[in-house]
Amino acid sequence: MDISNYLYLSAILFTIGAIGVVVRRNAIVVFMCVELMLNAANLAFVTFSRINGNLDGQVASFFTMVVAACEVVVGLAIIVTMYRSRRSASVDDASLLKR
Amino acid sequence: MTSSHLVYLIALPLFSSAFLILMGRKADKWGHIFATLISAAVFGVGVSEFMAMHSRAGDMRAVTQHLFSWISVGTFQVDASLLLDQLSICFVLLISGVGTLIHIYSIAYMSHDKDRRRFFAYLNFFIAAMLLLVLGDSYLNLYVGWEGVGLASYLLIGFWNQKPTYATAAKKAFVANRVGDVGLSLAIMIAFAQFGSVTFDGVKAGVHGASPAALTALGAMLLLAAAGKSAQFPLQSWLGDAMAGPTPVSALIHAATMVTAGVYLITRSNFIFDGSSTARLLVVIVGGITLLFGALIGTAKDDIKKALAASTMSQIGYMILASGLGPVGYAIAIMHLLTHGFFKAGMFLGAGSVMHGMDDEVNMRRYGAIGKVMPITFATFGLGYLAIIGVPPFAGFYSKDKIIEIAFNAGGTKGIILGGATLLGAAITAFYMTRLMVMTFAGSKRWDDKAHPHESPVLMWLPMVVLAIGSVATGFLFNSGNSLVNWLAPVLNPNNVESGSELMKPIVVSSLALLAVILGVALAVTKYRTVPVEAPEDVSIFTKVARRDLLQDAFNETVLMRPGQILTAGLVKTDYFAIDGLVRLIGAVVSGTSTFLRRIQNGYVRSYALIMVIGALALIATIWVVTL
Amino acid sequence: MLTAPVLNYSLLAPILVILGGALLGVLVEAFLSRAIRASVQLTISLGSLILAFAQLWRTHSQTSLTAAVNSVTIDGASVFFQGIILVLAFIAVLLIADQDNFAAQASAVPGSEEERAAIQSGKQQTEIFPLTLFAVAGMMLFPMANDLITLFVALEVLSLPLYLMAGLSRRRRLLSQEAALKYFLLGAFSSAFFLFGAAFLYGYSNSLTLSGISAAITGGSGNDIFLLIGISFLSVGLLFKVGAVPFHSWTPDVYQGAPTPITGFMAACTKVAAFGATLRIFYVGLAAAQWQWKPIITAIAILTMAVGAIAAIAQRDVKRALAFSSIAHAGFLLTGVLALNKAGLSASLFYLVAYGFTTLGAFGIVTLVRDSTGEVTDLNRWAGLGKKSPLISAMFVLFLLSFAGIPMTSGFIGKFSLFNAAYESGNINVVIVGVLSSAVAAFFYLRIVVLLYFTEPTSDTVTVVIPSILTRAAITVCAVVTIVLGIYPSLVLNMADTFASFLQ
Amino acid sequence: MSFLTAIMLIPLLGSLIVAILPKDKTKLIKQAAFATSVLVAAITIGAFVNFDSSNKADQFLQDHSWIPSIGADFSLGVDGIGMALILMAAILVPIVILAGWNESQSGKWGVKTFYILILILETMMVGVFSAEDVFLFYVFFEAMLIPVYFLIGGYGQGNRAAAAMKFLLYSLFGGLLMLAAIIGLYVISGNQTGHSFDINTLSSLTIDQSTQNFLFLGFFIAFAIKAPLWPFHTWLPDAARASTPGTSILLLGVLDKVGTYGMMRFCITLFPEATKTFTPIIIVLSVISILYGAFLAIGQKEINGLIAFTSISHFGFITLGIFSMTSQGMSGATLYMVNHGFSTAALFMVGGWMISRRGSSKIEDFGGLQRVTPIMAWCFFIAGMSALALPGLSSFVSEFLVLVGTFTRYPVAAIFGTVGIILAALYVLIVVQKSLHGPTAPGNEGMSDLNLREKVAIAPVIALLVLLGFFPKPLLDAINPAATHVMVHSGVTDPAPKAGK
Repeated sequence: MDISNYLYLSAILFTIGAIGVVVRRNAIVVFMCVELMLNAANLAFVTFSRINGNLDGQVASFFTMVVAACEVVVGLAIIVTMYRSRRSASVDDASLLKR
Repeated sequence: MTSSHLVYLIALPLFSSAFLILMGRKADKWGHIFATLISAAVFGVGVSEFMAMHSRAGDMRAVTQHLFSWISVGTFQVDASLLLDQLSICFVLLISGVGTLIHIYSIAYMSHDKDRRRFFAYLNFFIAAMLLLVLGDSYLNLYVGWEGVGLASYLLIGFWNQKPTYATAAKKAFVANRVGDVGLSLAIMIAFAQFGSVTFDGVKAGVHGASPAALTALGAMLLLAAAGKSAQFPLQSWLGDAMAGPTPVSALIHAATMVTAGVYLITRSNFIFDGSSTARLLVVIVGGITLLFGALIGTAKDDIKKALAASTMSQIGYMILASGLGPVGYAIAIMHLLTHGFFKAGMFLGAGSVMHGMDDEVNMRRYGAIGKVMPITFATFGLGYLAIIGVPPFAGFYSKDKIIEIAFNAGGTKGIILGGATLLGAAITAFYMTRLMVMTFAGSKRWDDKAHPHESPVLMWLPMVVLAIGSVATGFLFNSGNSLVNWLAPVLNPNNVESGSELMKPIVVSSLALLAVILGVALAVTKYRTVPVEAPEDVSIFTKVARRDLLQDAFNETVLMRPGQILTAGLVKTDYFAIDGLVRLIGAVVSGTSTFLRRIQNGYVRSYALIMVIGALALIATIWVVTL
Repeated sequence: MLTAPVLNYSLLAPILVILGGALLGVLVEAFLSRAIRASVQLTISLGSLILAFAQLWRTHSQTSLTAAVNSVTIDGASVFFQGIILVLAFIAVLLIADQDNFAAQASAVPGSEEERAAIQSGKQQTEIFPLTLFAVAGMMLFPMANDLITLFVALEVLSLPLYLMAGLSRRRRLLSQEAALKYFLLGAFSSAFFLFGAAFLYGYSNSLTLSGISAAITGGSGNDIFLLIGISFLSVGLLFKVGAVPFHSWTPDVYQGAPTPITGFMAACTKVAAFGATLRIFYVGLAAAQWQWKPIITAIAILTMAVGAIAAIAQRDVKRALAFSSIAHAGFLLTGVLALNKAGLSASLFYLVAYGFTTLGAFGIVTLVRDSTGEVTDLNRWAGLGKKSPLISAMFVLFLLSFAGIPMTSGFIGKFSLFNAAYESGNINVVIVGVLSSAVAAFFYLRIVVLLYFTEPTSDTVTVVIPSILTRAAITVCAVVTIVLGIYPSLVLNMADTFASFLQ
Repeated sequence: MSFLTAIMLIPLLGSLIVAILPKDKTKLIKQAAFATSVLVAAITIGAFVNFDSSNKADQFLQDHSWIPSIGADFSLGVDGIGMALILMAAILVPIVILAGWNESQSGKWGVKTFYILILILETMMVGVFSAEDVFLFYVFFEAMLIPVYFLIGGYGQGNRAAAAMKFLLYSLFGGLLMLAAIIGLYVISGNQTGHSFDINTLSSLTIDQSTQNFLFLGFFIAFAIKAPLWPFHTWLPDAARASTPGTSILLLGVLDKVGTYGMMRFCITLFPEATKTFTPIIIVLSVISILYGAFLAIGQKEINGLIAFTSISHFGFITLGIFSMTSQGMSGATLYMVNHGFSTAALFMVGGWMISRRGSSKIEDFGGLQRVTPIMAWCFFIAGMSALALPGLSSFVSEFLVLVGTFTRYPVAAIFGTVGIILAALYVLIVVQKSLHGPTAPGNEGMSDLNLREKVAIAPVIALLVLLGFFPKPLLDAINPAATHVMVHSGVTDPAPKAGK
């Protein structure tokens, strides 16, 4: 099977993620979509690593996972405080800052 | 030849006027005396210079005095230096002489005015400026005096400017003169562009190399200047209103001296006009038109001063016409200028004296039979009258006859037309002057009993007497042995051009002229045997028009004033709505965009994300386009 | 058989010191008693900043590609960037030290019993200090990172603390938290772009290092589609951080919501770090492909200058307005990126210094303008402040004039050298737009001046609190620097010239 | 210490002294400021006496390295033009202070700030006219806007904030265009002679036509806004209406001259080719300014606005003279700058006194002042006469030089310009008649005439108006070489007389 399909897949995943960020309201879901995009990038890294035949890409993907984990920590912290103070996780409710 | 005294002619009156103004009320007591003495002193200097000049040979007579370098930029070199030659000495004597007489007259005439000191300061300032005008050795120096006398005339016409109409008259005079000044400025510019010099000598030296077109342009501009200053057609309209000034002013400035500056300018620039027949033609046309124009107005005026003003206008028309006739004419023009200076000044003073007696009544219809109560005024005025209408052997006869004569001798149809015009003018002059005499001094008294006409004090009638003598004698004096013409010849007619053709013998001309005068007088006497106190309304359309100065003001208003006002108002709007409006529009657009940008910042994180996505896509798209 | 990587600790010392300080701060937060915590934290932060700066000074003349196995580059530029970040961070910490700005207990629900208790008992959590240090560490790493992984890590290390710090305001906590959320979501979103771009650059060049990428581009063997996706998405990440249009939308909201000292910190230091990285990436990594990206970056620069300047005019909130002005300045700085020459680099360096100080000063003053309920950022209520407290207003005007680039302030020299670089590199159109938008921006700054001085105070005008000694020091330093760099800029200009070099 | 340093430093020191004086000692503050300015004026006159007219090179040169890394130097020096303008500025400042002794009290921030601003402004005025370094020039050019901005906004009347803003934005806009041009010039110099801002180095560059045109426009628009030339003028009337007389005098009398000065010193010197290209347009704009300004002056209902528009007309004459590219035109224009400074000063001073006494600036509210306040009336009248360039007063010499110089190259323009003198007579005499003549208008009866301070303030101005009218030689001698130098540099010579002698 042609390896470039993995790239298409990652592209598709990335797009799905991006669309998700734009269309979904729930902060958690939005955040998950971001994670999806990160993983799309990971997939790309690994694929390229495979194509180019060196390990840098795979190393990169490990770093990404770690960083993503940290992001989850910070992100959830923020979202949870949001939720506690507003009793809602909808990003559209968080629109006091405007104009 | 140089002389070191010329500067006093200007400095003395200039500083005395400044002094009198700066002193303020402190000088009220003696200011008028001081000013008069200064003027007399100037006359003294003038006479001594004349004596000195007279004692020198013909070609040695001109003297100069270099004061300091005024403007020097590149080749544009103008020195403040003075030139006194046979031409200017005539003016110096006229100005300072008549000027002094009028100073004396004014002491009494203005005695009741609390601003008398200021009046005399102005008078001295005028003397200074007028002398600078005739003494400057370059057109630019002349220009300074030219505007100076304009200013003096403005100040003096508006001397009683608390009366709005008087203030307006003053402004009108200044503006009309400015129009003339445009001519003078442009003339100077042309002179510099053509000859690289603006001194009389420099221009004279260059004339031969210049193109006729240039000389014509130069002449035309000078004529425009002259028309402005000397109230010639089409810039004549201010002179009538200028009578708002105190009568001595009318006598000095608006009869004897300033208004004749135009004639001086043209005769002084003889070398230019000699070079361009077209320019000369323009001059005679203007002169001819004006002399009839003024005369016609004169026939309809009931205001004694305005009637005299109209006559001044017409008489200067004569001079201009004469000076337009080339070398033979210049001297004659000057002669008429001098004689006119005497008799017209005398008559204005007479008019002033009458007004003085009639507590400032100017309407001749309210005069009548004044001759009995004011014998001296009547006598002096009468002599002036005889002079102006040209009865031999009075002054006007010599000068005016000469003009008519050379006008006929101009040759061809031109000669016929000009001669006819001058002749007709003479007739009309006789008519309106007689009308004036009759309405004022003869007939039955028409003034109401409140007025107590009385002879004026000696300080007033003395100058009148002197001037009367002048208007009797000068003509004969100047004419005997062509003394004046020969005196002026080195300046005005260096290569002794003789009158070309001779259409008629002088004696014929004289008799024709006399005939015209007699006709005029007779007509007037019959017509004005009885004068209604109220000006009759059922008069010919011609009289109506003449009363309104032949519609000259109406013309100016409709053609110049109204459009000007409309233009101004329009431009003010343009400035606000168009030019500034454009700037405001830009501002509005920017702030509008700004508000829009604020709106799209709607606070929804998802739409921000959307904007980012779109941005990213745009990024890819463009790079793609560039890459492929 | 793997050999342990060799690290040149002496060259990495500055950043290590900061990280150490940060960890120490965490421990202090955990174990020290509340009473002395704040002061200890402050001491640690300032101390580690100073120490780090000393370390930097020690090694400022050295350069190395292999300080940490090719992953970071120590060269003139990186040293300078770290220097600026440290100094600005120092001043920012002085502002942050005014604890009154921060939530006593971020975890507590706004308006809850718990919170009130925390405030009354004066229990002030001070996690802000270690967070700041972590952010600083990330910022220092960002401009020196030489490979894509390090770039990404650094990006996250500087971002994550900022996300939290944005949410720590004591007053208007809802807004503050919202700012945090927006910043976080969009930030994560953009770093996803960044990472995806990184992946494709790797795929294109078979290398993670900038030099490798540059080599691949010159070699031209790779698949152009990969390169193009790589460049675009990487740029998205970077442009987001520098706040360039159309990736700027977060800026006004976050700047407004975050606690003002943090806003200042973000506006100044993040810009420096982000531009440091951007400049390095574009100068070192992507210069060879400039004919591909230059057009769009030019367009973005123009757009950014224009939108920033114009949008600022209609703002009613001081912090939002300053946010837009910072966007405009990002646009100006992008012209430095476009220049792609030494002049451009040194100009950017100088500009960042000038801009950083001015920005911190401006936000520092914003922290002082308050009423009973805390900071007042509504512009209309600033009316007539010039009467109340002339000195503060005068300083604010000074900063505004510097923003507007009026001569005799640092902003003018910065603008001049940037435009000069852009002109030299032939981007004249950018220069033209630059001057025009400066004119527009000037209008906005003047509007504030009018408000301060020529508008009569309204009834509910605000008061200016007496600044704490630290805040006063911070603002004064900024003002002095702004003037000195305006009148005698050589001090920094020469330095910028000497340091303006990237090691390939 | 060279003259220029002294002239620049003393006002600065003066402002410091004023700054440390106690706030409430207003009298002392005023005296200190006045003393400083008088001292400066004295030194400047000394400098003018020591100025060597025979030498066309710039003088009192001094050069200190300032920003070596970009090659900007703090280098000063003046040619005759700069010297004349500095002289005017230095003489005007003390007069302004004396004339507007109480202006500062009306202001928002009290007396102190006012005089600090004025003195700082004086320093910058000297700097802008003596900068030998384009960068330095630009710095002064822009920086001097700030004090003026606060002088208008802080001490003016009416909607001063808006007027100040308008003034500043216009100038900034122009300035920024100029900045772009300066950068362009700087880059070019970098390619040719090595980076430099030195005016002499820059004027020796060879720049291709199209670039020249752009750079020229960059400079020219900035200067045309400052000057102000039609259609960039609309900021001026607003500013003049809103600011105090003193500020107006400094603004119209001195600051705006930076525009015309810059046209000579920078536009023409740096871009001779482009100058040739644009001259026709500029000539037309100048003529429009002359007539347009005059007409709008006639249409004004309010004294300050009237003076502002007369100035626009006069600036038209100045630019006309400059771009006539004849020695008469250029020297005349420079002399015009000086004379206009004084005559506008006279107008604004007296106008200001009239307005403050009457409490209204509407012309229709005045009348018959000649009898109520004769001295003030005289001063106003003389100022008006110099505004219409009456021969014997200084402005005549300059105006006529401009016209005669223009005529030798552009007769038509000169003719239109000459028509302007009729309009000048109108706009002056109309206001003179309305305010000084006629019956005393209601509200004018009790007006007090000039007091001693005011007399002392106006006397030197009027004296200068008359003196320079009859004896402009010293100034002209200083100016001529510089003007000729400009022409020689851009390779033009006066047209020769058409008819040889």
